[in-house]
Amino acid sequence: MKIGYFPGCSLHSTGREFNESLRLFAPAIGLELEEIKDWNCCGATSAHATNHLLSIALPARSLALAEEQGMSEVLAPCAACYSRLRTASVELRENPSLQKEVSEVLERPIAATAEVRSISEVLSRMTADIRGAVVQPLAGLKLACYYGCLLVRPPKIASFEDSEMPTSLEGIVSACGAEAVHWDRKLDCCGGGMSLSRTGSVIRLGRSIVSDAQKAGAHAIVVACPMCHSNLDFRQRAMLKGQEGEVVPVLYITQIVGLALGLEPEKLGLRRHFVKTAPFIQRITTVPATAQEA
Amino acid sequence: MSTATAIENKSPASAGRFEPRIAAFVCNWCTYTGADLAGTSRVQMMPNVRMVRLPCTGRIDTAFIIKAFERGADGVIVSGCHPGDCHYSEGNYHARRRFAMFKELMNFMGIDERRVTFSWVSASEGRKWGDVVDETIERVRALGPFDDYKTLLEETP
Amino acid sequence: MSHNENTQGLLSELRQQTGQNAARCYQCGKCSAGCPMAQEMSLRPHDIMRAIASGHEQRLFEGDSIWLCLTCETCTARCPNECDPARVIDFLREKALAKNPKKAPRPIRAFHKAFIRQIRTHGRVYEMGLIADYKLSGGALFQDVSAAPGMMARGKLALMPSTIDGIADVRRIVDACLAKSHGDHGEEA
Amino acid sequence: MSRIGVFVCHCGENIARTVDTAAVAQECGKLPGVIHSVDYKYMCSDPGQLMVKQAIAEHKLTGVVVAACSPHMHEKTFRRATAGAGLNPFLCEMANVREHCSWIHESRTAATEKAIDATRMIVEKVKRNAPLSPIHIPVTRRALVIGGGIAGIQAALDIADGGREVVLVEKEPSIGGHMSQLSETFPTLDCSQCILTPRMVEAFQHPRIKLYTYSEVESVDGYIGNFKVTIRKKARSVDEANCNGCGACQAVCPNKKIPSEFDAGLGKRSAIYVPFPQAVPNIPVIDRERCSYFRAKAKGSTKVVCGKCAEACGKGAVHFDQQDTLVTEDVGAIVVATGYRLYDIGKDQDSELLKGYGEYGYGTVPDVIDGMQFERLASASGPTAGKILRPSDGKEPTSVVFLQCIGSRDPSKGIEYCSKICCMYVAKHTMLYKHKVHHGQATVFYMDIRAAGKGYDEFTRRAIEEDGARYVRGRVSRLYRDGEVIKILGFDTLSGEPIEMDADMVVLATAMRPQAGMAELAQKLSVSYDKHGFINEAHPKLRPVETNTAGVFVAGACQSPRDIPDSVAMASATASKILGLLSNEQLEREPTVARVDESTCSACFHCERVCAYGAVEHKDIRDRSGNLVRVVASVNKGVCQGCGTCLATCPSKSLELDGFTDAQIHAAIMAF
Ligand SMILES: Cc1cc2nc3c(=O)[nH]c(=O)nc-3n(C[C@H](O)[C@H](O)[C@H](O)COP(=O)(O)OP(=O)(O)OC[C@H]3O[C@@H](n4cnc5c(N)ncnc54)[C@H](O)[C@@H]3O)c2cc1C
Ligand SMILES: Cc1cc2nc3c(=O)[nH]c(=O)nc-3n(C[C@H](O)[C@H](O)[C@H](O)COP(=O)(O)OP(=O)(O)OC[C@H]3O[C@@H](n4cnc5c(N)ncnc54)[C@H](O)[C@@H]3O)c2cc1C
Ligand code: SF4
Ligand code: SF4
Ligand code: SF4
Ligand code: SF4
Ligand code: SF4
Ligand code: SF4
Ligand code: SF4
Ligand code: SF4
Repeated sequence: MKIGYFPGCSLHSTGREFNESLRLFAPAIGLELEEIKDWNCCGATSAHATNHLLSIALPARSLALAEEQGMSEVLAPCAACYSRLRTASVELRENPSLQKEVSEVLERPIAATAEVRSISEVLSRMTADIRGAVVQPLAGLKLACYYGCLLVRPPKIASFEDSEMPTSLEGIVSACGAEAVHWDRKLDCCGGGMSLSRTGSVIRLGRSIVSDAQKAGAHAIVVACPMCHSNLDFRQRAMLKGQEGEVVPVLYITQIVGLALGLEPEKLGLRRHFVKTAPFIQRITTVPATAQEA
Repeated sequence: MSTATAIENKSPASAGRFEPRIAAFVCNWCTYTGADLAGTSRVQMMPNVRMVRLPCTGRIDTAFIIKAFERGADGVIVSGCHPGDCHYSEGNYHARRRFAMFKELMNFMGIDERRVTFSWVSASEGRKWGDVVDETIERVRALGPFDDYKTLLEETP
Repeated sequence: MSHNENTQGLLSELRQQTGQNAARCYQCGKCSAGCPMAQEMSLRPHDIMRAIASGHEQRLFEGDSIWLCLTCETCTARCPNECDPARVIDFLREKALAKNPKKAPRPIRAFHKAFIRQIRTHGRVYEMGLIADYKLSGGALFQDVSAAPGMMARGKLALMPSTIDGIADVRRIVDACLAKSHGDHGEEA
Repeated sequence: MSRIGVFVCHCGENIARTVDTAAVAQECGKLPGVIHSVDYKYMCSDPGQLMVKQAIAEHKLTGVVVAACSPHMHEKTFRRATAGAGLNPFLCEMANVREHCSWIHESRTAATEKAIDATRMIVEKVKRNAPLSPIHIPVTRRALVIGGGIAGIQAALDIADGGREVVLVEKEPSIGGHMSQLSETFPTLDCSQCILTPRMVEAFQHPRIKLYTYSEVESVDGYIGNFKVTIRKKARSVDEANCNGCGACQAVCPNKKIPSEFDAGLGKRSAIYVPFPQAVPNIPVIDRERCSYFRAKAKGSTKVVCGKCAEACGKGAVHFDQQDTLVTEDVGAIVVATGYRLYDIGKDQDSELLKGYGEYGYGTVPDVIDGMQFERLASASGPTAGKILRPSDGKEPTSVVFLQCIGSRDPSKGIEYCSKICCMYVAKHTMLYKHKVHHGQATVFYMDIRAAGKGYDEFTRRAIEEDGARYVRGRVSRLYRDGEVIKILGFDTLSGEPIEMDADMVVLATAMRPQAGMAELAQKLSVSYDKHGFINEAHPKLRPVETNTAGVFVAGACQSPRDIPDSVAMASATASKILGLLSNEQLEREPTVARVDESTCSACFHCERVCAYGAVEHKDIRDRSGNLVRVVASVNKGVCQGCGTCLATCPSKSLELDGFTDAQIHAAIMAF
């Protein structure tokens, strides 16, 4: 499957292992990523918290480029980019006068024909391909799939699956042979957008998420958003200060798939995390190969 | 009496301002009763309207309206029950759709659509009936006499 | 507070610009019940809807409540009455910036400003530049500085920003949009 | 040639003050066809009416026009006078020169001119009036009641007690409806079964009530006074005539783990079962989907599997080969009393809109139950013998949380309406809970307390003030299972505090929705229903128990959410309407009905589509040897209400409306 690709800013910096791991295993499942040439930042929270028009116009430029470059679908792995791009596309389609205004600002036509897809949507459409390509089933691993906000909300934008009971990540994880644990905080917000500006709140929110994953016995939290990742990973030490329990590594869904496809943890960027992933990697490799077959 | 002479006879009273002649097609249950209420409440209104009582606006054939114009009306009022209150549950709903189409037909024929008032007057809206009547008369007065039919008749030998 | 305030001003402005009808909110509180920031806000989402509906415009812009919203959309997703508090709050923030930018909490304002400046400069955002810019203009200078070396060590922070080809495009877009809303988060700072 | 008489009334001064009545009479006298024209002080007085009668006789009038007040005032009077003189009453009409003329204008010239015009228009119309006679429809003096809940039972009993036969059709194996499932009832807390069971038995034993249980209405033909109803009696697999209700069959049935519908899934039943011990009739039915015998047969097995019930039955009443049968009944009136069902927060919904409540786990958390399940827990005859025990582990919950307005008042689920009864039954539940679990704490999350009714508000106040129920104003955002307890995330909008609390059990007061299949039933009866599926009444204030189809009535919760007192009141009102209707052997109707010209009808059936009453039928035209030549439209005079909508729609102008024909109206317009 060939699909337009919008990596977004984070995937070149704080979330680079998200990008790297995806690009690494994509060929193995027949996923071809065609990056939008000269894409720009989607504007993230800052644009839409302060200027509605800007929050549509910035993603609209990248979408217009995608259209010009003949793409009918665009994958935006970062949940925040996905949300911004998809919101722009939905609003532009629904509101002709906005479409006109934005097109004037962009100085290029925009029809918003390209469908914006999230990583969970694209990969869950390909679970059969993933299952077929698995060489290292993650049997015995318990994973807490974390959706956060923008992957599933608001329902009008992230309409791909049920906003209160999503299952796509669980489906991907089990295609990899791992067990998805039942936990309660998979839809709670981690405070992503305020990571820098209101750290205290973010730590409070993250703490309840990590504690719940611990309580559910998860060996790792699986995310699909660089903001969620950096919050839960980078700030986990602060979150768990004075708390009991082991740290919980935080992995991108793409890293999980990569591991199941037998790719090297190092190349998948597992070393780049703040919470040590070594014990987790240890678990995979210690599961005897014969047990995996069964 | 030929149609042409009838129009001649019904032409606006010469005394000063133009007095339009208005035909009103109303349903028995809502507007006719509302107009009765206007009477019992002594709501004063202009005398230019001539009323045709029908069971329901659903009964109103658009041919009636054309016929009224042909007969020298300068304006027409069609009025019945409010949507959802039709005595016959849906008659006025069908009527509304029909009149929407009729408006297009009027435009096509070159009849100014402001000559026809579609309104809802319930049995309790005597006052409103007076307003509809007066407003229509004033509007049609401003539009002037309707003589397209006359011209038409003159042109056709 | 006077109860003779005109309730129509903000209510109809909101409606015009976003299609949202704050009078629709029946104050069930479901939004606030699920809001992750409710305990830190002095005006919870349902209070905000109420304040708009009853014309208490001033109250909305007094505290920092509207700036604490994370846009997690929980409120919107669960509202039984098809209201969209998250969108309403966005509208209020935009309006607050246009009215009196100084009222926005400094760190939050500084962050958004720095972020948009990054976009305007490079077309994309580079964390290093963003952090530096934010810390310089935001005040909370030393907080988190310890993170940078760790980030860099993990190869997570690009040192050299590169700029997209269509940067002129992006600048024009940013300027045009900011001009339309008269916000202050553009060039001047 | 017409011979019309015109009678202009002064109404004392009421008309004559503004209208020159003498001039009107004089001008109208000149109209062609008018051979008599007079004015008089009070036309409706005895001498006035006498003038009309004498003129008819003297001048051999063929039509009468009275220019006076509104026809709504005195049309009947003058038509009676006309008939009294031997002329067909429908040849008399009124021109309104009072309400529509003298009372609303000041200028005498203008008013007089208008009065002349108005009278002339009616004269022209009356010239074309045809003698008509009122329509008489014979009446079958029996009624059908669809649905055997409390509303249906009450209606059936009242009609039967009033002396008319009733056919009562219930789709379930027993009558009783939802009320039979309730524990105690607000606002008096009397035992539901205790008041209902005697009524059920009475209905069963009533000599004038014919009961069809486990049956449904298949089709309905005909019109007011003359309905022909086909009823499908579903195969019970038990011979009703032979069975004595001993229960031996149920005792031996090996399939005993089937969730009982009556116990809202909390209890179990066998495959051959009586829904509940007090069922009426007390005759079991085999659930063929669950019975081993039928399952084996459905799979194509030729071996006889099980059959234990038949063996156990001493009366030989179990008949595996019983088939559905169709019976027809003639009735003159129909009552729809099909009641309601509850919104189910499960994930499978019959419309996209109704989906939702993932935040409450879609009903996957076992200790989150609905109001009806709580009723069963609280009921002495229920699965726990009246003990409040939670389903997951049978423990007594010490904290129960009630959530109101679930599904109701929720436009995002497409249900904007308030279900009206849940505020009351939640208050009831908190009381029942407190009476049974003294140390328990009931907490209610509500938006408003809607308790309008005699003793109702007092009742909810008692729950709060005396029985210690904690009422929190706010909706809950989310609930989930956390080990042993259920976590509740709510908000108290009155104190402004977020609330996070644990509960042992949660009860959802879910919305009342119309029964499944209401649209199909409504279409069979050609009655209208709202967008939710509730049956529409003919007029919310003036005709609340009639539908827009003559002869079809409505009672109970199928019209809108309502409680027992309201359902019963409505049922009795319906019964009295029906008794009124059935007190006549014939119905008389105004002859304003549509008529088809069969020679020009092109069978497009536009008329059929616009007729709100289903009055247009298809009629076969056959030649002498009986071959079908063509089909045309035909209006059933018993059903037609005379709105005339079909006429205006007919492209070939093949319809006429008696009393308002095109010719009559065109003549009036041409006299304008
Ligand atoms: C949890 C709960 C508690 C309640 N507590 C109280 C209370 O304390 N006090 C009170 O006053 N009210 C109470 N009510 C309301 C009460 O249940 C209703 O007011 C009452 O049952 C309505 O009666 P009904 O006959 O209109 O409908 P139903 O009881 O629903 O009866 C309808 C009958 O029609 C049958 N039927 C349906 N469709 C067809 C068909 N197509 N053909 C043939 N038969 C059909 C059904 O099987 C059923 O037997 C409560 C309701 C609930 C949900
Ligand atoms: C401000 C207001 C607004 C309302 N608006 C609405 C509305 O919008 N919609 C709605 O549905 N309802 C409305 N209602 C309610 C409505 O008025 C009542 O439901 C309705 O009038 C009740 O009718 P009734 O015949 O029972 O009583 P009443 O209207 O009170 O009639 C009782 C009659 O009995 C006579 N009477 C009393 N005692 C005796 C006696 N001893 N002997 C002989 N005659 C006697 C009285 O003179 C009176 O004529 C409203 C009520 C109020 C107060
Ligand atoms: S959930 Fe919706 S209706 Fe309820 S208080 Fe919030 S905005 Fe208002
Ligand atoms: S979007 Fe904002 S207001 Fe709404 S729940 Fe999230 S943080 Fe609270
Ligand atoms: S007939 Fe009518 S107008 Fe004449 S006196 Fe009687 S009430 Fe008055
Ligand atoms: S055993 Fe026979 S008689 Fe007894 S209840 Fe069953 S079917 Fe009826
Ligand atoms: S045949 Fe067997 S399973 Fe079926 S109802 Fe009879 S006893 Fe039960
Ligand atoms: S009756 Fe009460 S609980 Fe039920 S929908 Fe209405 S307000 Fe809500
Ligand atoms: S609309 Fe007219 S032509 Fe068509 S079926 Fe009816 S009567 Fe016949
Ligand atoms: S007159 Fe009205 S009710 Fe009668 S057949 Fe025509 S549409 Fe139906």
